[in-house]
Amino acid sequence: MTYFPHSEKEINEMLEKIGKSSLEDLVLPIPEKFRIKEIDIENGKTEVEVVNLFSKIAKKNKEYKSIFLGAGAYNHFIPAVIDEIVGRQEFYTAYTPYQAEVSQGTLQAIFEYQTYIATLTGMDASNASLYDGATSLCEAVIMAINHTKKNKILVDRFIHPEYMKVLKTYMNPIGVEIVIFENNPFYFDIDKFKKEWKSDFACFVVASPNFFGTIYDFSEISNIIHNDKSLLIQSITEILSLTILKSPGKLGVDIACGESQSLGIPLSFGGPYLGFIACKKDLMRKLPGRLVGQTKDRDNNIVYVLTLTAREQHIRRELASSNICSNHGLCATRASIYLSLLGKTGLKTCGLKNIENSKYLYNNIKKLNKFRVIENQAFFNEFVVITDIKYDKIKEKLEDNDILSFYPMEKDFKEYKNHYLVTVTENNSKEEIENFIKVLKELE
Amino acid sequence: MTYFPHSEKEINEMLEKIGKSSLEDLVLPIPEKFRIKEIDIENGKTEVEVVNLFSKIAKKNKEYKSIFLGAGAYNHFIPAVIDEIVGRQEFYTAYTPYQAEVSQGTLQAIFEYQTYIATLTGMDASNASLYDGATSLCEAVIMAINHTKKNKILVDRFIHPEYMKVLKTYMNPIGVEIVIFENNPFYFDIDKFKKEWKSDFACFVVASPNFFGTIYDFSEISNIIHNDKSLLIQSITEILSLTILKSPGKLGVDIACGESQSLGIPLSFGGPYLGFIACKKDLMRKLPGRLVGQTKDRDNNIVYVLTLTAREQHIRRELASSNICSNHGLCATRASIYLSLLGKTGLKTCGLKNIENSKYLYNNIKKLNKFRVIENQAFFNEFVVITDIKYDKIKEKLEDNDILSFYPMEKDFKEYKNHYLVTVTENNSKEEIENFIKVLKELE
Amino acid sequence: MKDMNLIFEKNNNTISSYKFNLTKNEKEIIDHIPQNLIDLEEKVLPDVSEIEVVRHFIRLSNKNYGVDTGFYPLGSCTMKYNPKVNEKIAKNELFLNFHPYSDNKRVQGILEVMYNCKEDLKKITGMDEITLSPCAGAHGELTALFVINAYFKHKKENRPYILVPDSSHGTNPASASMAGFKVITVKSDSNGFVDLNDLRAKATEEVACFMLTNPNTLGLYEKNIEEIVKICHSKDIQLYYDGANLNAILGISRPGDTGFNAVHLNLHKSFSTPHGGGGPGAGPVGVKKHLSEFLPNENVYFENDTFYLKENSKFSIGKVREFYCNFSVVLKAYIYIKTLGKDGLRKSGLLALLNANYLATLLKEKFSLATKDHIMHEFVISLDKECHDYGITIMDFAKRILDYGYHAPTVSFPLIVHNCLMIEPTETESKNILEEFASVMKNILEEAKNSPDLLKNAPQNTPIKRADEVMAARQPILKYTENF
Amino acid sequence: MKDMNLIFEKNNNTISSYKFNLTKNEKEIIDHIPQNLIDLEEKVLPDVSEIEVVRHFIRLSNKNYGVDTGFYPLGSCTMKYNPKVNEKIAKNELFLNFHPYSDNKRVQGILEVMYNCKEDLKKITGMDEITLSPCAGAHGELTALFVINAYFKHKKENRPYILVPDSSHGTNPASASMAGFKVITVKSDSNGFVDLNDLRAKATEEVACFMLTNPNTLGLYEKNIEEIVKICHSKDIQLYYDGANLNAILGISRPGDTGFNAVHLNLHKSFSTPHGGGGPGAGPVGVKKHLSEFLPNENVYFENDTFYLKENSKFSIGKVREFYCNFSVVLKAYIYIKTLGKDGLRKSGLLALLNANYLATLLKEKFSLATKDHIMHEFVISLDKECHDYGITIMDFAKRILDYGYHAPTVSFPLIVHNCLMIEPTETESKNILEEFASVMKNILEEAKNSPDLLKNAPQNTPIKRADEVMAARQPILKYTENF
Ligand SMILES: Cc1ncc(COP(=O)(O)O)c(C=O)c1O
Ligand SMILES: Cc1ncc(COP(=O)(O)O)c(C=O)c1O
Repeated sequence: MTYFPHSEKEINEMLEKIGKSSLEDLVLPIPEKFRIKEIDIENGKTEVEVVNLFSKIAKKNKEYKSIFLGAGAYNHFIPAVIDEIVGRQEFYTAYTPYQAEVSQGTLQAIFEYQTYIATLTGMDASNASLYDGATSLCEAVIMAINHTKKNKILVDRFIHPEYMKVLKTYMNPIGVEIVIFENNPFYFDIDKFKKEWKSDFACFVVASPNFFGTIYDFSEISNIIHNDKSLLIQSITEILSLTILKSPGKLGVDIACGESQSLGIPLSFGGPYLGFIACKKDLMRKLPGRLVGQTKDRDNNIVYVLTLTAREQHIRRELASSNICSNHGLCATRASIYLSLLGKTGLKTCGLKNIENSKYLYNNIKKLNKFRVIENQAFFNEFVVITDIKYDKIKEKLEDNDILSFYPMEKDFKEYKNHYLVTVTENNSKEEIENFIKVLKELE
Repeated sequence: MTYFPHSEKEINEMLEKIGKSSLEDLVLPIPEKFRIKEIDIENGKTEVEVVNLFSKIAKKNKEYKSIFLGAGAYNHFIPAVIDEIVGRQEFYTAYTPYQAEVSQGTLQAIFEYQTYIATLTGMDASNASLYDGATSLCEAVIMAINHTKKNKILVDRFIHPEYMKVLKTYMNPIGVEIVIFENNPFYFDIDKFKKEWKSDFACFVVASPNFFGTIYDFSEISNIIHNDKSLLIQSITEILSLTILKSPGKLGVDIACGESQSLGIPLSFGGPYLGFIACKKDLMRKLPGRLVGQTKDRDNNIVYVLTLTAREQHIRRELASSNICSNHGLCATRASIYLSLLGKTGLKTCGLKNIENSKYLYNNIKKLNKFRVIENQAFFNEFVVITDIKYDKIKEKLEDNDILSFYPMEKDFKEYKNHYLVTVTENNSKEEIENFIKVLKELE
Repeated sequence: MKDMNLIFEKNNNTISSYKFNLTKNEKEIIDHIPQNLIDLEEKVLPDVSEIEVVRHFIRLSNKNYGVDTGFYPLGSCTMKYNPKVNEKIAKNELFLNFHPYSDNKRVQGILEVMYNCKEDLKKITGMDEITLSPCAGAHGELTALFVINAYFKHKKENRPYILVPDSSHGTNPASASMAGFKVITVKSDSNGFVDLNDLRAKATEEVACFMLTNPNTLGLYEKNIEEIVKICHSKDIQLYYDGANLNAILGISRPGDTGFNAVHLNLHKSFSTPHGGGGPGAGPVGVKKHLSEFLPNENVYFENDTFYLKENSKFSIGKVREFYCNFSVVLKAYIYIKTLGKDGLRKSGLLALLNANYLATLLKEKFSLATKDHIMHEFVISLDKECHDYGITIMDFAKRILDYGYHAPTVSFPLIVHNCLMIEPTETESKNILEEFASVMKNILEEAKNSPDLLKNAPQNTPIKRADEVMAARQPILKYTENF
Repeated sequence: MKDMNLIFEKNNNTISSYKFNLTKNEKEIIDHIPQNLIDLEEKVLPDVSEIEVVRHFIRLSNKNYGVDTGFYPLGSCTMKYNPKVNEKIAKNELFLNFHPYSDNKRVQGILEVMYNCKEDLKKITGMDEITLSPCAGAHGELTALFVINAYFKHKKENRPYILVPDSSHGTNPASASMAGFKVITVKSDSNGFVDLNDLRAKATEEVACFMLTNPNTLGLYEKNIEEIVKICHSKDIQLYYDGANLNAILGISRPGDTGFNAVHLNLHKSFSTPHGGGGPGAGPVGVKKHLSEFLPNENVYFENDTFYLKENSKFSIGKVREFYCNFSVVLKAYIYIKTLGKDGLRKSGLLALLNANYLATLLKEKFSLATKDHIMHEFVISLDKECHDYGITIMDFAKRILDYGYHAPTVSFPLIVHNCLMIEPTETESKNILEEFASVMKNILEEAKNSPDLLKNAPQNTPIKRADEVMAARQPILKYTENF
């Protein structure tokens, strides 16, 4: 199957008009030796053949009945409205809104997205989206480096391990030194921080909730950092936690960044997701990527445009604040719809439901013989479980019961043997949770 | 979950404005004794609860891997474009296009549908749709009765048995006598017809392909019927057969009616489907239901409107050509998209593919020991298989292999013991067909 | 006339035309069919690429107006919001891909939905048994009248007549004659209620059924309903409830308790399933015990843990359609019932009443309502005087409403009120929208007085200008033909 | 400024606000979290019913223009048709609902798609290994430059510079500096090709990479490509292929055969995945053998009948994103490859060339092309003279195009051509549309001469009038605040 509107007749008429005798004449600018007759792949298929092929492939995937794992990618409920709206061809078949007069749909949706992100993070400005939580952290750090002109950074050890890997990839070529802050995964070690913080750090990067699910109390540190004209960056993997928790803004954070896949974006085996980044006013012009701003049209109506483009690559080129061009716009639109639909009440009850469900599991695991939890860990929807049962045994048991859970912390944090991450969201039914407990009991 | 935009505050303001102290005051016109405090059903659910409930219910349904059965409801391939288009809210959330100026989308799509149906059936006019194939047959017969003022009809025995049942339901109260023509299921018995036809029949109803899948040659009979100023009605369960077969129009048929579920409408356990009806010019004003016609607007542009409404119930009331009001408009729109997308080439190759696939199975079943087919049965995509193997045994074997097929003709046609209907469409892959043959072999 | 926007004009024999791969050649494939029955001659069909088909229909959709576009106060049609979760669930292939002849064991989920929906509808209407078969309201009426016909035949009573109010919907009398009855019209009194004396006079033992819409098409709840019931039942006249207006009493009152013997529902109205620009809908019929054995053959039952369809009674009228029901419509309605639940449904009834009364109150300031009494979920305004005074037609007025971005109310129905608009806001519209609509209506009234041409030339802001319906009917063009 | 159309202005605390049912009370639920870390204070969030949210976004969509709306000749962006079957398959929950940490055995279908897509892309580009990780073209550039950086580090060579043509896209230099390189710009000659002498002068052993777009942003295939390759390779300068213009040579020529060492693809351009109003896309990177061990960690492999992701090499640059790839985008691109197949892809390349050349030929009659030579899949026209003569800006001209129902071409890129429009029709547009567009362009040229105000006041037929971008930048308003 192909998608060419041309008839043979039209093709010939067109060739004649441009004075070519065949389609092959059009490739003459390419040196003959660099041309190929055909690609060594299969022939095309009809639609019915394609559909059958891919439904066969799809069936090779075996869904979990229950997902009790987040660790940066969260199994949240996605309201039906979202797919209906982003399924509108005017949204998904458009390009980046360069022509504002025929792109108000995308532009206003993104402006509303920016407002939501700024609101949730307590920041003055959000950009129009980035690729994912890991790259948004890199962009945030680069902002800090450019802003402070320092090229050493202090990073909490318990940020998302994948984010840490990406950060290293980005920092290494530009010669930025990453110093790791050996924090305690279950509480913020303020004294230790005071000892280790140095004025030549461009910024301190902290994740809260961190990878262990712990909500850190780091309210004291912003002053220390700001005294050195350095910046405090908070990385967030679970943006829904901000429906309940004090916003980065109120904690003295200068740049909040992270992953907002939780806002109506499917798990989709890891992508596309939605990186967000938001900052205080004075950093606004250092933000990477697109920004949508409010203005007026010639009828004096309020309208929206891409703005502050002078920061961007297509004008600043090598001096741009970032190289990003296409971002994850449709994901941002999804988030915009999600947040509009849930609104005040929906978001608050969603946040509370996440806590209620995870706490219910937490309290029940506590009661099990072979399992332990961290006494009074402050968490949103994920927490750490400790057990001596062999990982292989747990894994097998869970797989047999079609449950995904128990992320082994040892994988990224050597000394945390027997520590596992468990997540519960509003999308896990009571029934599922009870069953999970039952299954764990059987492991005793 | 509910869908009320009101806030409590607004409700009170509204009550105040209309001078009522509470919502309950609004029900005062209803005698107290006829009021209830509540319905005895469950409480409402949140969206996530609803989605979980219905995915659980859905999982109680067990799909067949292969469907080799049509018998009035056909398993055809549905191109992705269709759902994408009818998913457009402007189409599916609109009412019947009473206000032409804001309904050109529906109106033109239906006008195109009418054109397609008229083209495929070789008729002068099609209506905007009816409920299904069975009711469209009833409407056709009523047309014939009103047109000829005769109230006896001759009906071929081998029309779809469900259509026959519905026809009886409709004819009984209006005292129309149904005479059955004992035809041969595998060829049209023209001599017998000549004997049994009487001038006081309002019409003769024939199905081709008939319920046994046989394509009848009844080209001779229209003259006989027309000599008596009576009408020839062809009922069609598989409209895709018209991509290959001579159209009713060319066979002298006066009214073609039937089911067009095959045109991009899902099986959906029997409904909603799409009844079509088309006729020759002189019968046009007797057509039941909506008709879309071409006209001009005040800018002299060609536009579309509901027309000849004087025939309809809301004006003619008890004298209307039919009582139909809402029809199956969105199904007609689906058909319109299906036919536009497949077009000339797609429809022709689709028709041929149906024959190729079914013939492939026919020829292979022929080779099996315990199975027989009817030598040179002329069929489109379904044919009759004969075997002495007990039905229960066949049924069990097929169910075990997730195959739906072998409709027992005995069910509706007593003397046709051991006769079974088998269908193959373009949607059955080679692989499926081979597997089906393998399974049947195992029955030998 | 040649409309270059028709898909047929786009035909260009694209090299990307849709295809199915054949392994054999044409001749061979069809060699088992007699030549004289085959016709492969080219028909008037397009042959265009997918992108052009998609753009074509998207362009069409942009000329359409739906509930999701805006306010749609089409009286008697209950154009409420169509919840998206219903659409999503109904697209699940585990509901969509089943052949009607599938084995019982494989469709337990589908049958469960049908059965539970049936049971909930019984409780909502107060009827003893329900069939989900009818495809629409009119089909429901016809089915019910078949049933009533069979009932009296069974009782060896000859009752050739059906009573319908003069305010009734056209489908009522039309269904009556399709069911073989003769129609007698019952007058409405000056207030729009059934004229009791006229009813008494006409309610004889020869009458099989009285078809009532309550609230009636004027939006009034029949204040003499008790008396009406008494009159009919005293003559064993079956009282029929046209459920088009059920939305007004959802969760508040049940036809079954009121004395109705049969009822049809419009799931595509009261139960939020989309109307699709003209269906498909569903018109389930509910009846009291004495009529139940006459219901269409094949209904859904539940016994020892399994759901199944079975042909139920030897007295049945038989089938009224090919397969049991419009399942995906029934499914959506059932999802709606489960979503709103008892409280939600009742609230929807009450807010439907609130919205109608609020809008009526706002409009009363300038418009004359067709009725004096307390209206329910919809109401009718008469513009008879204005039409005469300002030399406009009711259509002019309606078309002008389109210019302001709303769909027009129902025009010239019920027939007993001249030059009327029938307005039904439904419960899913906001106070703001009702207020905006009211002020637009008042604007238009001013325009009618001061610059009637604005109405006569309306609409101007719509995808097309006023369509000429007379021309369309004079010599109808019902299909495209290559050479006009 | 207060925009009443913003969702935030609709906030009315509806009684139907979205909810999740809680069993415990708030205090109890959060009692394990220190008070000072909690903030339940009301934020600027709406609280409106579903119907209002739906209508809000549908209204927004109606102010948007997409490929499905019409012609979208945005140069360098390859706005081809997005096949619907891709969208449908990608919605399958068996592709959509998998957590990135799912067990290998459960995602064999997903991994198969990734692996086979990777293998096909190798064959299409002629590269030895590919990573699907990058999220977009720019991300691909950055990834490739990280790889090249690691390659030379590994070889202990210090190469701080990157060469980019002055006609290159802004992401090229921007990516270069993000990767820690300094940028040196290579001039284009008067015909728009790379100036060989300038290249020779700048191609030193200190240069790590030359980033080339070929066909370049003027739509020209670098006629000295062989010489360019020779120059670079003689100094072991890695030759980079910016794949934004791959559509021009799909199935016709392979960067790998031509001598490119690294390449990125834009699946959201050449491979038909929707651009979504700004992504998400995918920018896979392909490299030759000597670079492959430096590719991002984690790639998809196939061994003894199983597909799996694994961290591949100790020399790897590490990860460039959180999880492996934008799977649903990769899936759609792979469906596209399977659908068109070898012939279809080649044909798409040829027809992309045909459409561009046809349109260029039609426009040449009135417009001056920026280039003399044989163009490929897109071309640039210069309106510098017209802008001066008629006192209009290139923006005026572009905005006027919108009035005729088309999207505008790319404006003022590449930077080396003043007041230019960059036009890329793609292969999925019809002869008719190209002709209509050409005549519209000629019209506008006439208008520019005779009534330039039509251009200066354009657009008039769009959802909004000309937007004031200067005002927006002067003191930026990037979010809604309750009290302006
Ligand atoms: C009062 C009344 N009765 C019956 C009907 C017929 O319903 P349907 O269109 O579903 O056949 C309608 C529809 O408008 C109606 O308003
Ligand atoms: C030539 C060229 N290179 C690179 C890019 C960047 O691609 P992306 O927007 O996917 O990051 C573009 C996009 O417009 C481009 O045109």
